Amino acid sequence: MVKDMKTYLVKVVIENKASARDPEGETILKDLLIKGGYKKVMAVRTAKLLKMWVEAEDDKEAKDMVSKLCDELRIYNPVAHTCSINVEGE
Amino acid sequence: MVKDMKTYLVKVVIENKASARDPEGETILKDLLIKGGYKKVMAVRTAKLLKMWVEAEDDKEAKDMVSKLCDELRIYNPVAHTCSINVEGE
Amino acid sequence: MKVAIIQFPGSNCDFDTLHVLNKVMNVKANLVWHKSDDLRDYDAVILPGGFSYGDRLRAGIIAAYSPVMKEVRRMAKDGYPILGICNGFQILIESGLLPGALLRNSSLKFICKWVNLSVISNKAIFTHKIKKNNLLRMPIAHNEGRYFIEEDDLKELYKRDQIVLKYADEYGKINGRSNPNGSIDNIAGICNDEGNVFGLMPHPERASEKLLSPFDSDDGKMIFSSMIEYVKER
Amino acid sequence: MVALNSILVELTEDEIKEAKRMLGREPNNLELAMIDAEWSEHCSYKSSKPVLKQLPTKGPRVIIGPGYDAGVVDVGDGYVVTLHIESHNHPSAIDPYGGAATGIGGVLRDILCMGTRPIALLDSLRFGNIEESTHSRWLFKHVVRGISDYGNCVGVPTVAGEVEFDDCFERNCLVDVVCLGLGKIKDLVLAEAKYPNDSVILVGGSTGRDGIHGVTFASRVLTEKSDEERSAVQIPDPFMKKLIIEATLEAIATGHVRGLKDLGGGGLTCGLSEMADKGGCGIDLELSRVHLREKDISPIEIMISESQERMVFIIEQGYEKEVCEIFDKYELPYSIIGKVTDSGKLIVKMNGSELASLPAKVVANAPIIYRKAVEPDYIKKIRIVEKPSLPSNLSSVLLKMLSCPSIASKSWVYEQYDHEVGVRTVVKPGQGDASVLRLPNGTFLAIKADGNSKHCYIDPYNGSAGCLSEACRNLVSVGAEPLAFVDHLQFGNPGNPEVFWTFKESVRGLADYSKAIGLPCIGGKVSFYNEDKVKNMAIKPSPVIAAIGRIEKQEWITTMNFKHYGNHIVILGETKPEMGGSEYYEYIHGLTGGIAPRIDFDKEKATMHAVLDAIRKGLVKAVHDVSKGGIAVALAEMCISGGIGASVDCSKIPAHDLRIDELLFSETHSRFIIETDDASIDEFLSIMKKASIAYNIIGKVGGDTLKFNKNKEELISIPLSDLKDSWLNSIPKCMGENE
Ligand SMILES: Nc1ncnc2c1ncn2[C@@H]1O[C@H](COP(=O)(O)OP(=O)(O)O)[C@@H](O)[C@H]1O
Ligand SMILES: [Mg+2]
Repeated sequence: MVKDMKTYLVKVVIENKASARDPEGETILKDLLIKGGYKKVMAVRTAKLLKMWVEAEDDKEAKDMVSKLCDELRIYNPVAHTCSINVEGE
Repeated sequence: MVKDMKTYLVKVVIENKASARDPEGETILKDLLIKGGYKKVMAVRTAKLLKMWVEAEDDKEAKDMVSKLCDELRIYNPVAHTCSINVEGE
Repeated sequence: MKVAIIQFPGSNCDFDTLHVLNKVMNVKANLVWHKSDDLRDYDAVILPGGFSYGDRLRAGIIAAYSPVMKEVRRMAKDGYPILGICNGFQILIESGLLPGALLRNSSLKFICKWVNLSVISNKAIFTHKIKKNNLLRMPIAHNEGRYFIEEDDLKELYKRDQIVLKYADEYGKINGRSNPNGSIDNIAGICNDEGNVFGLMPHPERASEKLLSPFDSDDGKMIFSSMIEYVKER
Repeated sequence: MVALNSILVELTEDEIKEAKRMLGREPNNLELAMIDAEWSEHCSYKSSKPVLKQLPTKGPRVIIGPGYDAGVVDVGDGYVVTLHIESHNHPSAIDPYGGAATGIGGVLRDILCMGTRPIALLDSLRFGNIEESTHSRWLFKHVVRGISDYGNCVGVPTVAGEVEFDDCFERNCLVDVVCLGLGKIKDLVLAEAKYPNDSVILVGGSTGRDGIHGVTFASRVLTEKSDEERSAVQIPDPFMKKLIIEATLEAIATGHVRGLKDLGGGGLTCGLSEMADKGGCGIDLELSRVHLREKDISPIEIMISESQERMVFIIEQGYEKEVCEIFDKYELPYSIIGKVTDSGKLIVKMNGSELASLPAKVVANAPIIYRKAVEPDYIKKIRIVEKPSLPSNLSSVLLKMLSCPSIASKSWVYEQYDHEVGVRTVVKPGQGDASVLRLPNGTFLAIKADGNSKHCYIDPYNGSAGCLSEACRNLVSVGAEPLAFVDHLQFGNPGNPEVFWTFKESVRGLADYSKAIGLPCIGGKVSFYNEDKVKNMAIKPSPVIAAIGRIEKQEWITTMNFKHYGNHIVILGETKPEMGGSEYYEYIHGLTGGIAPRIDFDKEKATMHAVLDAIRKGLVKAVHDVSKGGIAVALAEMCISGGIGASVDCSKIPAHDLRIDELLFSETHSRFIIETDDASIDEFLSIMKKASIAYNIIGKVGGDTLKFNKNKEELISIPLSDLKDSWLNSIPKCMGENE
């Protein structure tokens, strides 16, 4: 029996670990936003976002596949980064 | 009367327009396909994510402020990028 | 004549450009800190290469808001020569003085090597003394140099002869093989409609002394001497 | 590791006893942590110091030798160059991008804190097999990117380097970085606190938890836990470093900077105690003034944090404001954290109350450890191997050699580095054996880094001397007279007597060579514990050398590309059947063993002098030294870079009874290949004759193929385009770029 395949959009966010600095975010805050007059911005952190469209039977399969490939292709380095994966629907 | 200020996390996603290509996404996809195994990944796109913590009275004010600063300070270059803004709660 | 070389935090070709103007071109030039709000003493402005603000967010964007840029805009409007080299080109783009975008190289890598540039237009003050189709040898050294602009605006650039330099091979052929970074139509440098604001990714200041060239060339000098002659004739 | 009073230290029981004896009392926890950091192998050289004494450190141009952050050499007319080498092996093994980048950050600070502007970087890299191992490719790619992003952003060109691949570096990659500085003698500053009442100012990045226990981490072997072990990896910030460089140089120009030290390994503890010790003074430190990243950091953490991008300035009393205005201009954070005193003690206070009080002498002078050394069993065993059978198709062997990643073109690496910023780089990567920089006084400086772990494994003594020999040959090849060198000695656990024996042999080799040639060592670094408990593997002994040389006149600068059709090709030096550790044995035959190349110091010296003499008389068109891959590879490289072929008769190569593969691929030292023309050949040969070295004309430049004959028999014939393809595209192919 052939199962139904759907296309899911999976979002992967990679960022420096929370305990580590993010010099890029710091510069954006200090030299662009604050100097530009936006004093109500308290903090900025930058991250990389990957959107992947994958075929899978369900959410879980989509997420598992992306987790696996992020580890295998070393899309991020667990020593330095955190990586969060979310399925955003079909 | 002083109003209550809360801190909101606003996420800004900047990505290349389709016409400007996304070589990084293309490379990741190619690597996935070359390594076999991941034939179910249909497309990959990369983007830059900025997390901003801003003080505002409510969601709307937070979003408006960030929208305004993104346009005014050219957080993205409209020639090549699209930009989307989401308030993720306090 | 006197040239202002603007120093932004993170500029790193400022001293090199100064050296070439003073020692090779024999022209007066000063380094001017980006906080300055007065360039009235100067006849031309160079935004040098480097990594202003560490290229954070996007190369050139933060420097585009420096106090000195107000003066640079004024001078651009008044027809003074404004030259942006590499990061300086990125700053001109981000400050809206030149159209388009400079995106990450399609190889996803920083590229440092010598290339050949074909002179497409001599509308720019900086190429008006150079023959069209001349080949200039200069090095590139950048991460974000892929020139991009939408189709319609590109046509407009062609119509107004604003495309000044294109990457070519050693025989002058302009094709995918001679395109180091994926720029649209091999574009390496453009100018504004008036021809007084010019930005390019390659480094003329690194190509102005035969000693430093693998080809015993000093083609970079032509860019500076065109500018100098223009100011003298003005 | 010892758990003492609830803190973890690496100190041994004996060392703790010694510390108590020196203090005459029990140290408290903070004091113990400070002693622990400073007495780590990384900071104190407690195992290596007695061995390093053999290296000659004096020379007519040496102004400052080992003992400071960088060596200083006089290059004439009031100018000096400074040179230092560092590694960041352990951090790069777990976080290749950040580890390599912060390695560059560290070595830049060493040059800067002598009061000189960093003008060039070099990198010496060692990885596992990138053809087979995904992990090694990953390390390679991100290490190169880390160096590229950092060096490019700070605007210091990366002008030279080398890369070697060997299975032993699979987990433990080696990332050595070298920095060269330029300044004036009168502006030199030392890491000393000499004048009581001067102010101690901390400038740059805020102090956080990153890199806590970095030095003790570097003084230990890699284990499975290493990944989680670090409290946080260090985040590179090249933009801030660029501001620090400019601000520091401007501050020095005021004339009120009386001491300067970068904070690297061991953080404030090492930096301050070394400055106090060297200046014969004390320092009172007020911790509440240190600008912190997070609030709840303990005094211990502040004292040993290795947060990046920090410098300590000692400023003449009364001029603090003048200097701090410069920091304000660059919007750099700073704080006045203490005062120089005459107490001879490093006193740490928090809001006025004393937390630690240690004589600077105690902290800065760890007790020496005299280690046992035993010749390893393997050394004798692998010396004798059976010769591999002679391959039938030597053309395909040569092509394969050219594509061997250790031999193939490294343009994939150096094109990612800005190697021209500064408009000084006259001979660029790929153009000559060393890179050449112009100096402001009209002279030129050549620089190159070299290593060869395959030779050093088989014969640590000759292998190490050989690294130095190769570095010198590379300098001579561009027309430079060697001036000085720095070394970086990378080994496994020194507690293992076999490892320590290889270390001692290596230093002995370097010392004998440098004494014989008259080349001073002006600095260096030791990195032990390069072992990997996961794979249970120590690295091969891997000394890395960076050497500098001087070229007085522009006309003397030579490059390696063949220039003209019809010119003569001459080889200098005898070729010997020294195949141990050669790429030919290792890469083609998968064979580790045999006799590694040995150096005849007299021949070495005579050959280098003769080459320089001929270059200065204008008799030489191109020079290339013979090293990895032997004569065949050296000739192929000269053809490829010149875009012209050559034909060579192997029977003319000076040698005694060698098999053809030995003639072509042996890596014997003290050999050069020279291109010279009709007008110069006679005078050239007479110089060689007078020098009493072996030499012969072996062929001619020309055509578009590289041909090797033996008498009339054709052995190898390869079109230039094939040579190019193998050599240029090998690394991009390994990295998955199909160019
Ligand atoms: N292998 C070596 N050969 C010669 N000198 C060395 C060697 N290793 C270290 N040194 C010298 O010891 C001194 C201390 O070095 P180091 O610990 O690297 O200083 P830093 O505090 O900058 O890290 C330096 O002057 C260095 O040149
Ligand atoms: Mg060589």
